[in-house]
Amino acid sequence: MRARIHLVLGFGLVGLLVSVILVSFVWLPYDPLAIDLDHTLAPPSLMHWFGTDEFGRDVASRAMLGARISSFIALQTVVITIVAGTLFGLIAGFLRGWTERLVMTVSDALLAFPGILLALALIAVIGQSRHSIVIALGIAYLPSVIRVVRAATLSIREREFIEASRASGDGALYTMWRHVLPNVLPPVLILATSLFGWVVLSESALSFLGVGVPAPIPTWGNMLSSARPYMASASWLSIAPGLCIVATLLGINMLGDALRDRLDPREAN
Amino acid sequence: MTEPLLEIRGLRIVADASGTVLLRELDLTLGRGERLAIVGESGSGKTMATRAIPGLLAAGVHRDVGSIRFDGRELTGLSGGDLRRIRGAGIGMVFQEPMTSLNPALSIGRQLAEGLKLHRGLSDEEIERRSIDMLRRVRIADPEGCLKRFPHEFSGGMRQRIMLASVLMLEPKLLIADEPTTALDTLSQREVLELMVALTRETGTALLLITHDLGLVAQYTDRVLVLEKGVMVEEGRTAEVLARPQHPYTARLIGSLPRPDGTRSAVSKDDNVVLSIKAAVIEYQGARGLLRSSLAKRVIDGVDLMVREGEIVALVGASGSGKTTLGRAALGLQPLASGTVRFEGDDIATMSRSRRSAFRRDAQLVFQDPFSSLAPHLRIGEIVGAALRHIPKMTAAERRARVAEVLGEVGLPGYEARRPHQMSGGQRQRVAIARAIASEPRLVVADEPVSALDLTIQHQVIELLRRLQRERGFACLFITHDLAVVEQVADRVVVLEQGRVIEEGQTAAVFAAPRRDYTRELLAASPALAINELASA
Amino acid sequence: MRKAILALVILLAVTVAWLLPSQREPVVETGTVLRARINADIASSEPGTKRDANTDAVMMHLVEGLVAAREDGTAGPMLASSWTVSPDGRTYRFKLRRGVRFHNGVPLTSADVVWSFHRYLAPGSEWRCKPDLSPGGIAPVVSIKPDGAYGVTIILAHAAPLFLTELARIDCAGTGIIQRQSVGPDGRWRYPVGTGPFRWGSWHHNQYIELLRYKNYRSLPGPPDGNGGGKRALVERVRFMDIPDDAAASAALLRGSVDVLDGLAPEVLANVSGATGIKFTSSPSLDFYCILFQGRDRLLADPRLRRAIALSLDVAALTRVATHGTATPDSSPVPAASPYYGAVERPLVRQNLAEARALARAAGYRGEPIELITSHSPPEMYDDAIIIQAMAREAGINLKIATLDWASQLARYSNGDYQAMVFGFSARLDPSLSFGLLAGDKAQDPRKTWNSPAAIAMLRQSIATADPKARQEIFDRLDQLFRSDAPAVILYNTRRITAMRSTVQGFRSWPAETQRLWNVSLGGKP
Amino acid sequence: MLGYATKRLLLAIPTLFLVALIVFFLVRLIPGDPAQVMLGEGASQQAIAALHAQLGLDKPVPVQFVSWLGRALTGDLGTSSITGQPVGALILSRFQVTAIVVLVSIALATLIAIIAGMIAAWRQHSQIDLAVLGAASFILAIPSFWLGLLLLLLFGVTLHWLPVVGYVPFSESPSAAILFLILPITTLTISETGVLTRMMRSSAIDVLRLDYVTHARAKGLPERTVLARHVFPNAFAPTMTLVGLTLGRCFGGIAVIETVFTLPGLGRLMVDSVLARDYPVVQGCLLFVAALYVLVNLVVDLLYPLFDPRVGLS
Repeated sequence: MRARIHLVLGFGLVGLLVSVILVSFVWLPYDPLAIDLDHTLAPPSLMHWFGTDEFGRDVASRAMLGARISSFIALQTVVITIVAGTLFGLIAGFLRGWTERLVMTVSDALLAFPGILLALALIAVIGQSRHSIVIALGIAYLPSVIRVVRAATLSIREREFIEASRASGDGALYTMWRHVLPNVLPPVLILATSLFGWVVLSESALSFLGVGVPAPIPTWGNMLSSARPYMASASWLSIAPGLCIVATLLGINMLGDALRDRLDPREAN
Repeated sequence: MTEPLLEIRGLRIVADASGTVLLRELDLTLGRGERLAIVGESGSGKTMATRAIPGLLAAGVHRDVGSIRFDGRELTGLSGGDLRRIRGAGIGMVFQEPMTSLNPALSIGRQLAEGLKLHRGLSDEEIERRSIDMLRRVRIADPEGCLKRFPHEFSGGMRQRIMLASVLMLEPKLLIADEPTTALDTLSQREVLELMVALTRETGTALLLITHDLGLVAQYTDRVLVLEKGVMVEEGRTAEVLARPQHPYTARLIGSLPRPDGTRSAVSKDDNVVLSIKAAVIEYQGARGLLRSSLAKRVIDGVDLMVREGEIVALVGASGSGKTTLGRAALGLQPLASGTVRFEGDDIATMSRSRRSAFRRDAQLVFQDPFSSLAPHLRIGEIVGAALRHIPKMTAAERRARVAEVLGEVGLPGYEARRPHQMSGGQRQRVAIARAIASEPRLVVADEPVSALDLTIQHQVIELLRRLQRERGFACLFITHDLAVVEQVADRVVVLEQGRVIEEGQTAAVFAAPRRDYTRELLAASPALAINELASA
Repeated sequence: MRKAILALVILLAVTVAWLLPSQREPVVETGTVLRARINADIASSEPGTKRDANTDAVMMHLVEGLVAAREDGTAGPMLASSWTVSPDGRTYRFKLRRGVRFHNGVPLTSADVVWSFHRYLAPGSEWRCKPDLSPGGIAPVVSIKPDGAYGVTIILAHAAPLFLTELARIDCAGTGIIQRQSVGPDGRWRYPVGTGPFRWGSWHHNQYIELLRYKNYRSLPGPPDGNGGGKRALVERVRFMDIPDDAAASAALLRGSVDVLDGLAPEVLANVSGATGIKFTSSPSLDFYCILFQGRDRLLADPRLRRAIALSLDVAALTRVATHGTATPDSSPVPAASPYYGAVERPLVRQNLAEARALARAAGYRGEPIELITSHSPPEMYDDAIIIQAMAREAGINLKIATLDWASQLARYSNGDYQAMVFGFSARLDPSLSFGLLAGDKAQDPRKTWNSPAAIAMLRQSIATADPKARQEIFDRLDQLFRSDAPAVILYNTRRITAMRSTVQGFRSWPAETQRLWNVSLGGKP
Repeated sequence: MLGYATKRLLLAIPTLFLVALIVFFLVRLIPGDPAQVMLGEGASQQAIAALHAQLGLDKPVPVQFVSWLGRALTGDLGTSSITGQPVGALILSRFQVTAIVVLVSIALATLIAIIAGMIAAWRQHSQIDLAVLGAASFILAIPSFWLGLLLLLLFGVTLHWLPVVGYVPFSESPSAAILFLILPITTLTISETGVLTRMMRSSAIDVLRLDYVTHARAKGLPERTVLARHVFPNAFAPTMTLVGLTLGRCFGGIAVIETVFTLPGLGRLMVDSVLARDYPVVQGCLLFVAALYVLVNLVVDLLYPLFDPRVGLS
């Protein structure tokens, strides 16, 4: 019963996000980049659903465009991290020996870094752009994917069908590809949903520290951080992007829960 | 006649969500000190019936209707507090899985004391004295030390005995034992059961034994009740029911007990030898510490073993005797410290690459756990065809034909598209066997292939293995701890104890006159054999 | 269960106990304390060496030079009551004031002046103005000799009308004269012993620095004038509190734990403006914010494109929004507050989109992206870039904003590695120095954007002439050439706002951007 | 116990060395020269070059690394190239702020997670379970600093109960200091409770299914005791590892919350020193945080047998 509610809510919210993104390709209430210095900091109205920002730009249009940019950044990061993390985690968990020690030492070293700091330093080196954010956050979250994949590989590695496959003469690579990888996917898929959330949150944190996606391209993160000085005088500026983040992440989390119920036997009674 | 200790009338148990009836109108009476067995295959509702008594049904099911009178009181109407006072003091329970029956985070002493402190309010010294006394009676070495140690430091058999101690210390009027020894090997199984019967007889405690093993029923219970898919099909004195079963299901149950089979044709000495192991020694390195590694432990200590074409050799021993390790060594999956393993005359350690890949095809392994040995994400057709991948000149069409043929032979025609989780334990084990014989191996090592299955299905799988071996003539090394199965399937038997072969010979000869006492103990501990004598008497 | 909670509580208690007691002694509050704010801890206590705007402000309370900057930026008397300049402009004879004592009671003599100058010009010294007063600089000093107990003669390699302005430069601590005891016996620097109205108190890193009233300070007669004139300490102690975050500083002022908030960030003006018990003063600053163009860039080499960008901007609207109405729009490198800001410098460049488009097309510009670099420090620069990009887009000019952190932007500026950049220069007291920031030979100094030989010649001439009317005429011609060449687009001069509690009396802000806490008292109701 | 601890510390050395290596070279790759940043835009080229040399930045990088690491091993992390303060003292003073906030928050979050997680698992698939899971998912969806801003807006600006920004060190007045810490601690507690609750709930579900829980009930023990004595210790063990990881992550990672509430914490120090290219401070901080991360995980592993004796200190 619970799984169904999570599924419905999850699909609802994610569906809303996807439709907003699709619409943003075709139509936006206003040009998100056009400034109007005579109507700065206008409160929400029929003309401007979420009001205007400090440059008179329409917050609603920027939130819609921001949805597309933030989601694409998160998607790209998740794909890169999952692919690289699975590769390394698989090798570490299956081959063990010095490869495992090498991969785990490097990943522990990266994990010892506070994620946001590592990203900040990497962005400062590569320069601020959407791609640098994707690379920086990718590296920052790589260790957590490696950890999950290695743990899953270790438990699968002990299963008898792996021994059967090796006994029938399959090579290590073939066994990893044919038998271990498909069984590692469920936990990785569940991790991917929470990873999407973490990346959106991290991008907004980086914007807050001044190194997020550069202006004037809107992301929820940089809209939220540029709203900080006007907390008292124009509070709606921070409400709109905040709500978008919460709605999207709630939807993604719910989907993650539903996925976990279906894939993870423990949850089903 | 005094009022019976336990009287269940019209008990019906229903699943919350679907409303399906899991147990239909069960009637059961149990006198004081009487011993009743509830027999049925998995899914017959036998566990649920007993869990309902103290009101400990798992989540998702509930008692729909029916009365449970215990010691003169109707339990179904009792408040939580009153019911709790009866649990432990009035009704004791022992469970199946020794590994999780004791709380790993608490010391044995504290877990033993819990019940007594709650129900009897005795002083700590008094409780400790009783605990030590009880532990000594269940034959635990160093009872004082045992109080401070933790469950993970004991073997399965010892843990079940500790659990027995903790339950019987409260001298309950009724002991419910839910498959207490299924997870143990035959030796410790016999010890635990005999202890349970002795102790309950002393305190006059009634015993409700739940099992799917008719052998235990014959040896240890007065009356028996047979359940099939939630319905009581038969009930009566054990001897009468076993000798003259009224209901066809009971008859089938008794029929599937393994019995010696006269049709084994003696295999002549000169048939060629498929597998020959000479003076094999296998060592396990202790945990490799950072600074020093503990001394290596010898698991196999100088074993000679031969298996001829068309012969089934049973390798028998208690758990920890090294029989699985030897099985793996026979297939080259376990390196030897010294000694040789020859397959059709070639030493597998020094084989050339091509000869080795041929060896991989000609020697196959059947695993014990049907749920872990089949790749969950593949279809049955792919699993069975996996070994054929290495046969060079075989086209895809030939492979598909071979898979279909083999699946037909194991009684699963057209199952190629199914997935493992859609199949029962018995069917999966058939798939495992199909996978093994797909590449027409010369040697099949079966490592406890049936011990995880129910009795009736066990019987069918063994029959299948014997039929396939007769038709294809491969040599088979059959590893098991269950002597009844050995008698049904093996030509020769090799008994292994602590890594050494202590007895070997034709099955009938060894069973008739076992030379070594360890073998004698094994034979005595096997319940199924006892019933055969009973039935044939 | 109990075990777990127990473990957690013990762990917590141990660490909190370890963190609580701190080494610092309790703070004793005696007498009136005037609390001001600096946005970062001072860089060092050695005048004019490792410093920033905050350090300069604190130093001006402790040490005084021979001359000091007046309100209009020119150099007036301080420790030197008068001086004569030789006809060839190379020899300066200073007469010292009598009866002036250092904080440790030792009387000021010419020996102290000579010792201080030699220490500033010593080989190992990091004094900021040393390059200007060394060979190759604008006023190279050849010799400094005492002339009796109260006379000092300084000889330069060549005439330098700006020599006194150089001595009075605030970022060189006004060439403050210090007593030998400022340095320990082993030659290591201890703390400044000067002649200012306040003397050195205590420095709590990252917390605050406290100066104490110097009771027998000998003030010049008459009203205060810039860093000179009549100065008196009217409070027992002055405490400069280190509060990095602007929002935090404005909240501290509202809560009454800060008395004077100098250099209020325009962004948080809204938080403070309506509050009761708070008053403001402000003064235009001699700094300027601009867009720098890299003349060597393929596109921006053509002045027509640069002028097109200038014409696409409505500088007045940009200034109003970006600085929340606090700054003064200005199209000339000469700051609006400078005495030389005349009729030629006053007119703003009017936005003319049609002409801008025409000029751009004439320059062969077809919408190629031009990178406009900016950063968040100060936040207004980020807002400038967004408005400039949006306005330029109206004229068909495609600017791509690149937001860097301050250190990276400074690096790109220093090696000229940019196409266009929003940049701000701190206050320069003299227009020559302002023009000097832009005009110069790119080969020698990549930071210069105006490579025109004519402009460089005029700039050198403006430095060499002393007569104000002649300099005004040079600055007018420079301004005209600047507007046609358009090596940069000037945007605005900021206005420095100071917010304070109504109990604070006598605070005056001035274009040199440093807060002066002498002649300031905490009179009247608390 | 001691042998195990030393073994773990020895194993951590390669990780810490790698961290030091990564930090040292990563920071130097960032454009912008510390000397330039300090002297500002007006400074002359010679002055910048002089300061550059004085900071020892002109020596080849490997030489700088060896000298820095050599001194770091003896405990001397050098001095900040901007304020000249010893880095060690700077880190400790700023760490005090971060430590108080992180420790109190994580302790509270763990407590809430234990209670909520156990109840939800005990009544799996009931209304309470749904509510707990829903709340956890909701909390996980909120950016921590937006939560901080909202709390600031509500309690600081509108209700005036709590100071809006600023920080008073404990040394000056503990009572005032606590006022400033309430909002940051609330923010961190809420944002960390989500993950811990889900973890506690899922491990409690596993334990509730095992025989010894039914065995405890069969002994007649009241539900309260069954949950506290039998379910909790076994369910808390995996959650404790997660608490260790969270502690390690938060000690270095609450720069964002510190920015919102203008707390002079370690996170804030790291962000500022990276932006100001203050190499010694950046290196010192990251090494300190990495060492702390290793230490916290070691402590958690040492505490582990307290809950799960099976895990001997191999």
